[in-house]
Amino acid sequence: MFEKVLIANRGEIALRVARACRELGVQSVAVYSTADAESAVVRFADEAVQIGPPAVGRSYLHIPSIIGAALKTGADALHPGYGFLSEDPYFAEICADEGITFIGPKPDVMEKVGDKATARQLMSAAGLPLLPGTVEPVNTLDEAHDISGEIGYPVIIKAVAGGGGRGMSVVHREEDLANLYQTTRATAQAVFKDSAVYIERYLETSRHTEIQLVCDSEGNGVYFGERDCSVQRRHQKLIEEAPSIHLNDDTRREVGEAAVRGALSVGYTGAGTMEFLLDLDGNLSFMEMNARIQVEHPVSELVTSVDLIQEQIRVAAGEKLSVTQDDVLPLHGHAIECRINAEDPDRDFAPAAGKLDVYVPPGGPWTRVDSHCYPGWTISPFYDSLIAKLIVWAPDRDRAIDRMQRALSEFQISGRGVKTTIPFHQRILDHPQFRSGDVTTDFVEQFMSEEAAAATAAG
Amino acid sequence: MFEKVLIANRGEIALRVARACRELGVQSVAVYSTADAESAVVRFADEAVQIGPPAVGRSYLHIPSIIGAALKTGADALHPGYGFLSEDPYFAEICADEGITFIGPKPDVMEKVGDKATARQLMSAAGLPLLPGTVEPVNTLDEAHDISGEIGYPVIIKAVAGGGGRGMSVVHREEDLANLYQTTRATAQAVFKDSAVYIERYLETSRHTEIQLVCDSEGNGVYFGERDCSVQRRHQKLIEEAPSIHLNDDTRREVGEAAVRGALSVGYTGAGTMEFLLDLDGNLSFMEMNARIQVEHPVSELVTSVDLIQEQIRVAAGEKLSVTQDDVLPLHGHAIECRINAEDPDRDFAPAAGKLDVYVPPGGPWTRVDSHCYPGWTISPFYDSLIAKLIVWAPDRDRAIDRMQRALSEFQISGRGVKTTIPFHQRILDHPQFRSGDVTTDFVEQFMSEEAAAATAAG
Amino acid sequence: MPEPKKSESANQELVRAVWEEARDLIKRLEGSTVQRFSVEAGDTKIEIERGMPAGASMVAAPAAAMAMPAAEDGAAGEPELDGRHPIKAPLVGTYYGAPQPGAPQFVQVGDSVEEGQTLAIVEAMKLMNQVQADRAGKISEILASDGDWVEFEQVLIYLEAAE
Amino acid sequence: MPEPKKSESANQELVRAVWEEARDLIKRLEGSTVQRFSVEAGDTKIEIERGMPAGASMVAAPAAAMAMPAAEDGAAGEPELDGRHPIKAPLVGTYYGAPQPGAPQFVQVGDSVEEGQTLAIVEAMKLMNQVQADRAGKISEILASDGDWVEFEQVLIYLEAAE
Repeated sequence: MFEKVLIANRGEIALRVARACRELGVQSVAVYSTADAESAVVRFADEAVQIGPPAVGRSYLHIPSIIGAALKTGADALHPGYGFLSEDPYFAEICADEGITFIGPKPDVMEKVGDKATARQLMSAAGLPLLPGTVEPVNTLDEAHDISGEIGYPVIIKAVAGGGGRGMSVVHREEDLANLYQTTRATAQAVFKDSAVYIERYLETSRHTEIQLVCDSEGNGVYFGERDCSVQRRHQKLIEEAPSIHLNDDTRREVGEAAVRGALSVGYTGAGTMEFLLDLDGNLSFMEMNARIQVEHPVSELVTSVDLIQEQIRVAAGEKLSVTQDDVLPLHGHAIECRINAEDPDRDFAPAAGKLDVYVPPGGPWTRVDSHCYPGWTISPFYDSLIAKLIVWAPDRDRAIDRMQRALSEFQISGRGVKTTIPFHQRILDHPQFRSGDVTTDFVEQFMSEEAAAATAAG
Repeated sequence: MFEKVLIANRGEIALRVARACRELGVQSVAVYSTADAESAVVRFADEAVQIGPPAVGRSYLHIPSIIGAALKTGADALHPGYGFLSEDPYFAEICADEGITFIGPKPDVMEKVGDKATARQLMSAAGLPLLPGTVEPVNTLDEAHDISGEIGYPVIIKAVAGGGGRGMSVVHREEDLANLYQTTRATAQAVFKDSAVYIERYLETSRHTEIQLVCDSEGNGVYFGERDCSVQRRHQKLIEEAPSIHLNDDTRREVGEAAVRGALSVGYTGAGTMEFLLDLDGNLSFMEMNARIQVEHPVSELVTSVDLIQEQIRVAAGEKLSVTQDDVLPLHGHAIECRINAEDPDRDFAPAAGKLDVYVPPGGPWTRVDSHCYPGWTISPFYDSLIAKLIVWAPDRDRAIDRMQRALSEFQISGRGVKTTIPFHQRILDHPQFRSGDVTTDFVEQFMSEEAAAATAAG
Repeated sequence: MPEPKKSESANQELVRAVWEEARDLIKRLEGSTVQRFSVEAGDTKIEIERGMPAGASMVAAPAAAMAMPAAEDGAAGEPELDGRHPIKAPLVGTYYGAPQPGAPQFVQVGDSVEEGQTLAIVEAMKLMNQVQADRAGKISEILASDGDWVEFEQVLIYLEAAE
Repeated sequence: MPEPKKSESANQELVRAVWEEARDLIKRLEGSTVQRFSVEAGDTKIEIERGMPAGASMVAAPAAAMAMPAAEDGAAGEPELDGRHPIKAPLVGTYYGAPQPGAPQFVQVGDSVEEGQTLAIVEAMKLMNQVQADRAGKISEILASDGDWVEFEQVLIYLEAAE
């Protein structure tokens, strides 16, 4: 096992990793910008190094400072968390060069799976289902015409280098293809410095379903069931749950095994997620792979009883996975996560950060709060607006919703200028369609227009 | 199910019950003394009634005021929590007379199991193992001599009406019997208004092991495994865990089934606990039954995945137990609870109450905090010194201890004059004997004298 | 939670000056009933909190002396708004202004009453708890009516000083 | 968290008076660098906290102007203890007082330096970052030595005003 792990991140995930280190008996090193000098992880970690000013370009994204901190403290491993440098092959390579174990896949593997087109090729080769479309970039308009014709409209043109909903256009009619093909390439070139695009069938409506997996360096892989993350606003996840009530045990095993096979086929090591779209007929299509731990990992932990961060650190240290596939299946009960953000739902989710004069998290049975906040902490405008991840577990989905409503009802957060998404979460959880579980990725949009309509009607 | 439940208690358990009500969709009514006007449950419950001054005799123990509050608010049921009126058959009877469902056993049953001698008779009849000794009160010194002779010294003389370690004397040599027999009776008469005593073998050292059970009104009973509560100081539990590593599955089933049989044999309904002593040869002996939910119930919840408070409310409402014996066995993983009190371990655990200027509970994976505290709350000298119950779960005992240490290390509590037992818990968890699990009820005493000795040696 | 970093962030002289004024401010509060006081001006907030015996700090204003003792709730005295004196419920129960149904009310607004005179009854579980005047005065207002459920320390009646 | 129950617990006049003094107190702090200030006298505590733009309120004092821009951390100015001016590390790395091993140190205690003059180097991943004087002055103290690991904004050198 490692002696000392440097955590190249901030906020709740930095604290989450530091907690895992403490429980494993591993020393932890926090790095922080001047804006985070009073942060929870700085207080909790065994050591802390100030690496730069608030601007991420000179702190959490500034490789020399982070490597410097690792060398200064003699850390033998580095956990990147999510975001920031977590999926940067170049950074992973530098860690290797400096003799620091990067807790994640090998740089070359990370690069492969990070490239959408390559990932699609590899995973389709490994037997994962894809949407009808190309796995190769589409380089000419004629090609685009032929392919779109074959697939059948609507189709979606996606930048190979894109992500998070950026660099994609939906084409409903053939006559729009030429124009959208050109503009998408142009945008891709401008935004991602890479004009390559591919084309696939566009699903009007579907569910975001993702498989969590962990592979060790001995070629063992285990999938930890799936998460449904269909409650999104502009591709930002708001509520995640595990398991998905739309997968039966057979489908789960099928896609889970395929996902592990795919990951092992490219020599993947560490924790990763395979994203799928689940259409209304129950067909899964592979979208992309995320080569990092994800924000929503706790719901998978609660239904599998496995600490995924500890597992991630173990396998990075060259240890064997501590569990087998049979240990984690069948999934145990139901877990839901709400992401509580410092945003004002009534003002189009505008950031509403500030000092938290009051911060009283919920407690009690099967109620988990992953947060870096405490009374007096200031949610800084320099970084994301996540205040807390509120996660509950219950024997079934209905009781999990009831428990989440209870927990949300006791969460007290206030401060000058601070607004949270708690009321929005409460209204979504109250919605009969959410209760029924029949939620697709366009649910939040519908929900918001329903509310807008009701508001107008009301007055 | 009930419409509205009045919670005749305060502190963490009142909040625990209110949370369960909210999750069940049942309205909750808090009652509070003027000292608790700002308490968490008063804020959280659907209604709150001020019933009296801080002194418990005129508030939480004042039956007319509590009944008055129930009638005022139209509550159809009442949850007594633990302590206060929770085991008062007279109070349970009054509730019945007023048409309020008391969430607990019927008054006559409560009375039976509340009387130690009767309980011992009933449970031995039901096949529960007892220590060698009398089940009948011992009314003359001659009797005492004969019985003690049979049992063999050392023996213990216990007041029938006693409890919590009061009203008992250990007799090591026959020549001490006469004196101790008389004084124990005298004390019992003085303290409990009942001089009846019984005599049984005294175990120099043993483990406190208790079986949690719930019975519904249809004659179904389920045991939820056992708890080891051997880490006690002067009969006050400090750390509890589930399961006990000293029971194997067969013994667990045997004693569990016997406990349920015993409870059903007296028509017991609701949640209850059977206390046993486990000697070093693995023999269990029934001690007494507690006809209430207990402080340490969360550890049983976490290893059985059942919400015992909800179960308690369900069966009181006439519903069937929501789980069968097979659902809760085998026990899942390991759970530990530390009771964090506002006491100064360095000053013989003297109360160290006051205003909590800083209160930041731990969070993260499998970390549960049951507490009524928040920043600015004042631990009042009028009531017990419990600040929080910190409970963790892990797949096995070792990892549960590691997790508890992590959680304790991040718990921040401070205020003028406030001290907590956190450092004491940390030192106990660090002790190799605790880690090994070989802990008996005299462990804390040994531990403290070890520390005292070390301190003297040091300086 | 972090201690103010005086050394770093404070101009020592200024701090000394402010300290002086702060002490004056505190003195003015001595002996007063103010427990907590706060002012905000723009971005600045000033807050004054005065300690009390732990148990009491959460305690509401005390009950007026009653047929039942109220001593042990040890709260601080409470201001008598516009000079009126509150008579409060000694426990949770049902309010009655008369000894029994149909009987005349104990008192009417405008009546002068002696210290110790019975003003009403609060019934809890068939127990009739007399509510007595803890001082002489004139009934200025009766807030409860027969059959009302009342909480502990709920104000039932206001007295004003007799001419 | 609970709002002060003025109506119940405060003597209105007194409050008004205290309020006035409090405002004076606040005015005295305007324009000063005091962010948080507290006094305790016996059981009474008075605390003054002044708001700042969110991001900044947690931010430590800024780095002195450096070869690398430090502007965007937008913190408040910091006091110059006994008039000395700190020169701080522009990033995490290894400190060198000389251009290369064996070469003479850039500066010695007592040297007078010009604004923009190189005083030291902080090396991070083979990158040599010059640490320059952001004002003219005299080297009063050098706190780091060759090979030291330094944090961002760690004070390396103190300047004093040149005669």
